[in-house]
Amino acid sequence: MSTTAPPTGKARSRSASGRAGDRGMNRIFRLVSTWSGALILATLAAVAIFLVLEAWPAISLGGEELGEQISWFPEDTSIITFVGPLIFGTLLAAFLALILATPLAVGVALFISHYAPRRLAQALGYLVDLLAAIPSVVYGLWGILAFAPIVYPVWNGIAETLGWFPLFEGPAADPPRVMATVAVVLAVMILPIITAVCREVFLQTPKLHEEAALALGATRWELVKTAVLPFARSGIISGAMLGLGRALGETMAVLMILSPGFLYSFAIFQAGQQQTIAANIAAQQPEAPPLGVSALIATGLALFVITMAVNMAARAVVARRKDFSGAN
Amino acid sequence: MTTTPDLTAEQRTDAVRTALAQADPGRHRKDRVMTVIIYGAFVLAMIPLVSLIWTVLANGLERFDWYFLTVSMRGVFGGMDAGGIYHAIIGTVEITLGATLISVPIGILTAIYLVEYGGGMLAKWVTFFVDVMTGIPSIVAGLFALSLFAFFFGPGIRLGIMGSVALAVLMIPVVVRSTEEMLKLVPNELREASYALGVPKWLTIVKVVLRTSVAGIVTGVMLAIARVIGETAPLLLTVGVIDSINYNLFEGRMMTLPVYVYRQYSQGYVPCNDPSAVCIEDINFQRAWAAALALILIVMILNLLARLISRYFAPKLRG
Amino acid sequence: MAQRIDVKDLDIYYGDFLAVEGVTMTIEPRSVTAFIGPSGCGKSTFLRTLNRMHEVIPGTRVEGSVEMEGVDLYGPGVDPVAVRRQIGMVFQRPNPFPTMSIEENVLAGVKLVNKRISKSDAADLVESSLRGSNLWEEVKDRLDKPGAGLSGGQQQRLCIARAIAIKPQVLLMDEPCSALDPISTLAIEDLIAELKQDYTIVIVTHNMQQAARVSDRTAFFNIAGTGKPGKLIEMDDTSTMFSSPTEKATEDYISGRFG
Amino acid sequence: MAQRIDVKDLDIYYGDFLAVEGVTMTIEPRSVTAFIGPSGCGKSTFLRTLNRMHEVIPGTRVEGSVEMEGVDLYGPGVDPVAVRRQIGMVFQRPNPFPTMSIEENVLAGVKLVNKRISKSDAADLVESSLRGSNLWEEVKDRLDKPGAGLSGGQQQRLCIARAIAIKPQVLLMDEPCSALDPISTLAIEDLIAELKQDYTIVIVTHNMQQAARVSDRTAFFNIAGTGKPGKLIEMDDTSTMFSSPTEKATEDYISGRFG
Amino acid sequence: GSDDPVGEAQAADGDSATTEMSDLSGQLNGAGASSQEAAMNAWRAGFQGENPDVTVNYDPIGSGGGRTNFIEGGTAFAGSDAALDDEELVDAQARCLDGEVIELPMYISPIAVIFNVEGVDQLKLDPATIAGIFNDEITSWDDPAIVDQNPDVELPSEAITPVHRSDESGTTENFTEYLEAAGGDAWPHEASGDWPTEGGQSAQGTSGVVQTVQGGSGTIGYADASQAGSLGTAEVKVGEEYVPYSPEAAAKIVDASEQIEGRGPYDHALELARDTTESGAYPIVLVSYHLACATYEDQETADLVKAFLGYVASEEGQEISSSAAGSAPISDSLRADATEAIDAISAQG
Ligand SMILES: Nc1ncnc2c1ncn2[C@@H]1O[C@H](COP(=O)(O)OP(=O)(O)OP(=O)(O)O)[C@@H](O)[C@H]1O
Ligand SMILES: Nc1ncnc2c1ncn2[C@@H]1O[C@H](COP(=O)(O)OP(=O)(O)OP(=O)(O)O)[C@@H](O)[C@H]1O
Ligand SMILES: [Mg+2]
Ligand SMILES: [Mg+2]
Repeated sequence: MSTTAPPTGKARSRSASGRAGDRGMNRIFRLVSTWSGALILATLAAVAIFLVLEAWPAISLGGEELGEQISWFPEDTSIITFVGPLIFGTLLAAFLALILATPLAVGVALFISHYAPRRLAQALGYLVDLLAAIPSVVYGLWGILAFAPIVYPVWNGIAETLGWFPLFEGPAADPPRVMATVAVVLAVMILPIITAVCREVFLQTPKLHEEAALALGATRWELVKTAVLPFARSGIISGAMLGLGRALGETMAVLMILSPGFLYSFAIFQAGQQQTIAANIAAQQPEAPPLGVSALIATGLALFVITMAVNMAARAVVARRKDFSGAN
Repeated sequence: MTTTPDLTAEQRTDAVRTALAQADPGRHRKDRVMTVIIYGAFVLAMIPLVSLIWTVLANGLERFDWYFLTVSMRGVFGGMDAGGIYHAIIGTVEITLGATLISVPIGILTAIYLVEYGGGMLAKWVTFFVDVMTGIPSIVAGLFALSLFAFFFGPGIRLGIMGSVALAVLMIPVVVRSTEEMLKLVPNELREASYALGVPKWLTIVKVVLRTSVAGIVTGVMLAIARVIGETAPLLLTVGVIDSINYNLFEGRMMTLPVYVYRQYSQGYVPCNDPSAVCIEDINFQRAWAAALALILIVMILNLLARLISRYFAPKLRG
Repeated sequence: MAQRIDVKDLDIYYGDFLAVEGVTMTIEPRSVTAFIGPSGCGKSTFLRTLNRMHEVIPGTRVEGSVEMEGVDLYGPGVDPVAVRRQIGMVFQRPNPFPTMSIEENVLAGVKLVNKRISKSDAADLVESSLRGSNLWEEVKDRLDKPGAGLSGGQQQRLCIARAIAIKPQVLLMDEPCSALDPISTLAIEDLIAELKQDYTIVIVTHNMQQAARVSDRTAFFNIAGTGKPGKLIEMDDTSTMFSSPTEKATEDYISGRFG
Repeated sequence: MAQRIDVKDLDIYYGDFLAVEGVTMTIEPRSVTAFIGPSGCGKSTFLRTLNRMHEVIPGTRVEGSVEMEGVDLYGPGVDPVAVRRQIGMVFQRPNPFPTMSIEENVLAGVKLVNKRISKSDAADLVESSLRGSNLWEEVKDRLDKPGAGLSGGQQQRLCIARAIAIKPQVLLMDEPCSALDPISTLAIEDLIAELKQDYTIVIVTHNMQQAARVSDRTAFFNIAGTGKPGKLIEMDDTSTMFSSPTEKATEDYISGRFG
Repeated sequence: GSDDPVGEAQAADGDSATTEMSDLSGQLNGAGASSQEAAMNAWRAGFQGENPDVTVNYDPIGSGGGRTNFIEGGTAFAGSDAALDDEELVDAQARCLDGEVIELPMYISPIAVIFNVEGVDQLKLDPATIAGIFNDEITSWDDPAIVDQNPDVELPSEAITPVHRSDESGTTENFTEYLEAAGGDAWPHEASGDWPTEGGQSAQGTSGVVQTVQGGSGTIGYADASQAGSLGTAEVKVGEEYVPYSPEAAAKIVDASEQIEGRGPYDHALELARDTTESGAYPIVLVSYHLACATYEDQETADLVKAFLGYVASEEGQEISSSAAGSAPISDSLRADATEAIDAISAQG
């Protein structure tokens, strides 16, 4: 190394200020990355503005006019009453999928992280990651061509025995192009996603805390209950939210499977009861007149807002017990 | 446990023995029940997933051959025993690559901003809106790209790059999120070590922070790619449909695998009225399954690639 | 409330790797036994076999016997979960459960067995355990605050309170002070001196002065080189060990002339 | 190759919180200065202001002056990056760059700032730095192996080699041995004794014996209570400090009777 | 990769003379009705076979999208299951440089009433019964209304599950137009591209409907006949007889229909005579149009559109779509009209 330090401080401090070039690069780098962040805001603003602008004609017009110009727009209603059942259907599908998938995903993730032999666990980890990346159109294809054809007897059985419960009201539709089928396919689709997140978090449980639990004489399940699950709580929630987000926005699988309807109906075994926003956009957009597209985009705006709200709610839940979180 | 000190040795031994025997059958039963439940959850979850893979394999392998991978659909119609997905593979690869080139620099730089520079109001907003952005339904992203390009280039425009833009909107938040996580995992100690060596901040970020986390970032990017490579709805809107090969992202329509799968599925059965010609009634379904298989394989290869790359770059802890 | 442990010819393996070889020793009740020795000689490994925590790591196994009052801990019919309730453990880095309050942390072990412990019993137990670990005065006003919010030394005492709340016979401590500052260390050392009235205590330490200060008996472990198994070199009363050890290696190590 | 540091009336803030108040001291070249004091009294904080590492944490600032041979390190026109090249630092936990080999780690300070260096110069620098940190013999056959694969003590010496490879004037060490076993500690202490021939060395330690062993001068910091600022209580030749300190607090702390 | 999946042999199979003659090149983009997709695939393949340097693209984005795109100038031609309405016609004329708009019913396809009832492979239905079934008035297969018409068939006492299209479509529009015209009181709804009743089974696209009918039991639906596959198809009562669907029968009703007047010389929008009683005509048909301009801005587009539509209207073109998509070839008189319109296509100035 040739740069020996100059003997006096004066000279050194001059050489120090001579490094302005580095400062320049530092500045440029900082600005570029800040701009990138700002660009994201701009993009999002653009998307939001675009959504509002395009949806505006439908939002501002009265229901009568919409009904006149759009054949599928229910008459004598406003855009709100139009989008209501769609929001209902979207939430129903997504929450059913979430309720089915989350416990299972937690179980599978626990199996991989704490129960399975290590070799097997690693292979399973790969498998789950892979499944998480399978395109939704494939899930749709599987759902309609492989799953739906065999599931009718099951739905029928449930509808006949538990039909008194609103959710399971019969008669079950045959073919079962119904919400229950959609929910299962969506659950299968988001299961690997939630599992992947949960598994990561479970694996990150500090050894320290696991050993603390074991040293207190915990069985394996008690170890999971005292050390792993509390630590992973916020991780499980964000995994579930990721899954929920995908379920909310899923288009193709719903489009291919569901017999849509526009009712506030809990009957998940009956056809023609509910529809989701995303699938409805995909279904109606091709034939829609300009005002129809506008109405569809208004529903897209609603979906956007829902997802945002769900995200914020999840954040609030995670933040509330921050003091007790394992993240520090 | 109460043992009075003045017990004989045998009594103490017995006391210890009872204490050490399975003290609480209730807890053990619960433990076993939970074990069974967790194994059960695993098996239950694997049934549909294995069935999915099995179905795709069983239905897709029939048509999945070299010919299918290397020809387009130009001139193929009806029940002809011909046609392939080369054009769709090209489209998928190029459009996804385009999306990656757009979203990865923005995503990584934003994550750098959030982790290394952030802290102010802007950072809070960016974090929040990146979350919001994860919630953009894919079809809305498609509509957005469509009207963006229509605004500049007139209506009816269909370009591969439009699909890239739509996918990039979906990809950016995923990239930001995963990169952010990875950057946060880099211990502060390494940054301090670098600063203490008189390395300026930007070089510390580039050569220490990014270098240390590159494995995780690559994995995150690959997973983001895998996430969007299967998008159908936005591409249907923006890229159009074509059955010839088009290598140019900036001119003309392109085909992509998910759209191909969906279109083939939509065309359904073929009428085979002419007994003299070769006509396969369910050719469209066969092609759909085979293309789905190809799509899964591409995703799988990407996954494996991500693992290899991340293993190659991963911090090495053993000599 | 304190029991004797006899170890005979214990070999400890990680997979195929023999980490500790042929340890025979007796740990007296109501006394403090210190393990000293260079890094990697197997002190922690050996300590963890005393309450079968060792088994938590996959692929490990032991040969030989560890008997508590004549009952082999590795014998048939012995439940490792029960063993760990009899023989508590405190770790190098304080590890209170981050999701629990101070009170919940103390009760964590008790709640596993006795879910329906009455409010007043619980409160009594919390108080007695925290008093036992000399922490009561410092935290009695904030029992519902997260345990992770305490200082390092307080956290470590909380972990000790948690360990003694399940009323074990024996308390194992693996370098309980090495992450703490001198003042906290002093507090823990005082605590150990008190605890030995009721418990059999085994402590691993790197700090010779600490071993000299707190322990009644000292065991010196050594290792011939990497890849070789660790061995028990010598065990004796602490005063004897530090004044006139039998083995040359012990003397070298204690006087800092090691290696 | 070694410079004197004069600190005058230094106040150090984390945001609004005054962490260290009114420190005035002189650090002599070619000597070892030890900082001792209870946890939280601001030893690390003060140490980090000596090479402006303090500034890395957002919201921090200092008042007063830190002069190296008469030049205020916080004066206008002084680039913190350049300061850190003159005043190196070694941390509590060894932190070699995990993506780099041993050799690359040593050269990190040179290579990371985009300096080009010829192969043979690099090899010479690696050897001299590793020799300087007493690590050469142990690693010369595996320079291309990952640095993180070394033992803790070796890693710490690697970090020292890395710090001295950029030929700083001063070397700051924040509890360099607290994560190490006694043998590695001994090796580092020996190394410090050698390094002081060429460098001004400042070391923070919790271990009084260590301070007594390695340092020429000792500074004792104390803190009146949580939320209060840390202060320099007393600074003197190490032998004086340990035999007859002026302040009562110093004596209490050193004799372990603190608190 | 290869853009010639069919291989040389297939190209040589065609008329080698035209292959040599062709000097057309370029790209032609169209979009619109997905009902035409199969036929369009065949036309494009055939046309590209004769003109190897030409690429014709067709986005099956739906009729509405096709019309919108065409009007906005995004595509050179469009496929649409419905003729332009008056408002659109004005816009389209503007898009055609204030020239004439060409609308040609090039794709005529019967809509089959498909059913899947175990043990039943023949079914005769009159319009009122069809309307009753699809309006959920007739709910069981052994309803007297059905049994009376099918004395030879053993009908189970199974519930009827009618299946309709869930998306707005030309198929639905044509089907409901038929029900409105022929169903009488049994069909109280207006004709519309969107299914008028709530609930019930429905599916996206023709293939979705076919699959739904196939996947259930006791199901009945309507779909482009070409995709009916192995499903049973009902014979529909016209006048006094029951007519099974066939391309020829479908073509008959088109010939029996009148063109809408006053829409320009090249505009062959039809008013279909759904309630025809003409013998042998199959009344439930889908007529899908090709929309183009008589005047284009540039020569290349004009040439390509002209050549392509010429091919579609040609006997060869109609034959190939008939075999690939099961459509009815257009009649010679319609072809004469079409040729006149196509010949008028030219570039501006
Ligand atoms: N999980 C493990 N798998 C394999 N080998 C291990 C494992 N843990 C420790 N070892 C090996 O066992 C030997 C003894 O390690 P142990 O941690 O018991 O030493 P120690 O005396 O506690 O050291 P220290 O003073 O550093 O804590 C070492 O060679 C170590 O490498
Ligand atoms: N990043 C920070 N932000 C705010 N306050 C801090 C920060 N780091 C340290 N402090 C506070 O500054 C004071 C001095 O801390 P410092 O780490 O310098 O003490 P120390 O003497 O090095 O202690 P130890 O011996 O535990 O290392 C403490 O009150 C501490 O809480
Ligand atoms: Mg240890
Ligand atoms: Mg410190």
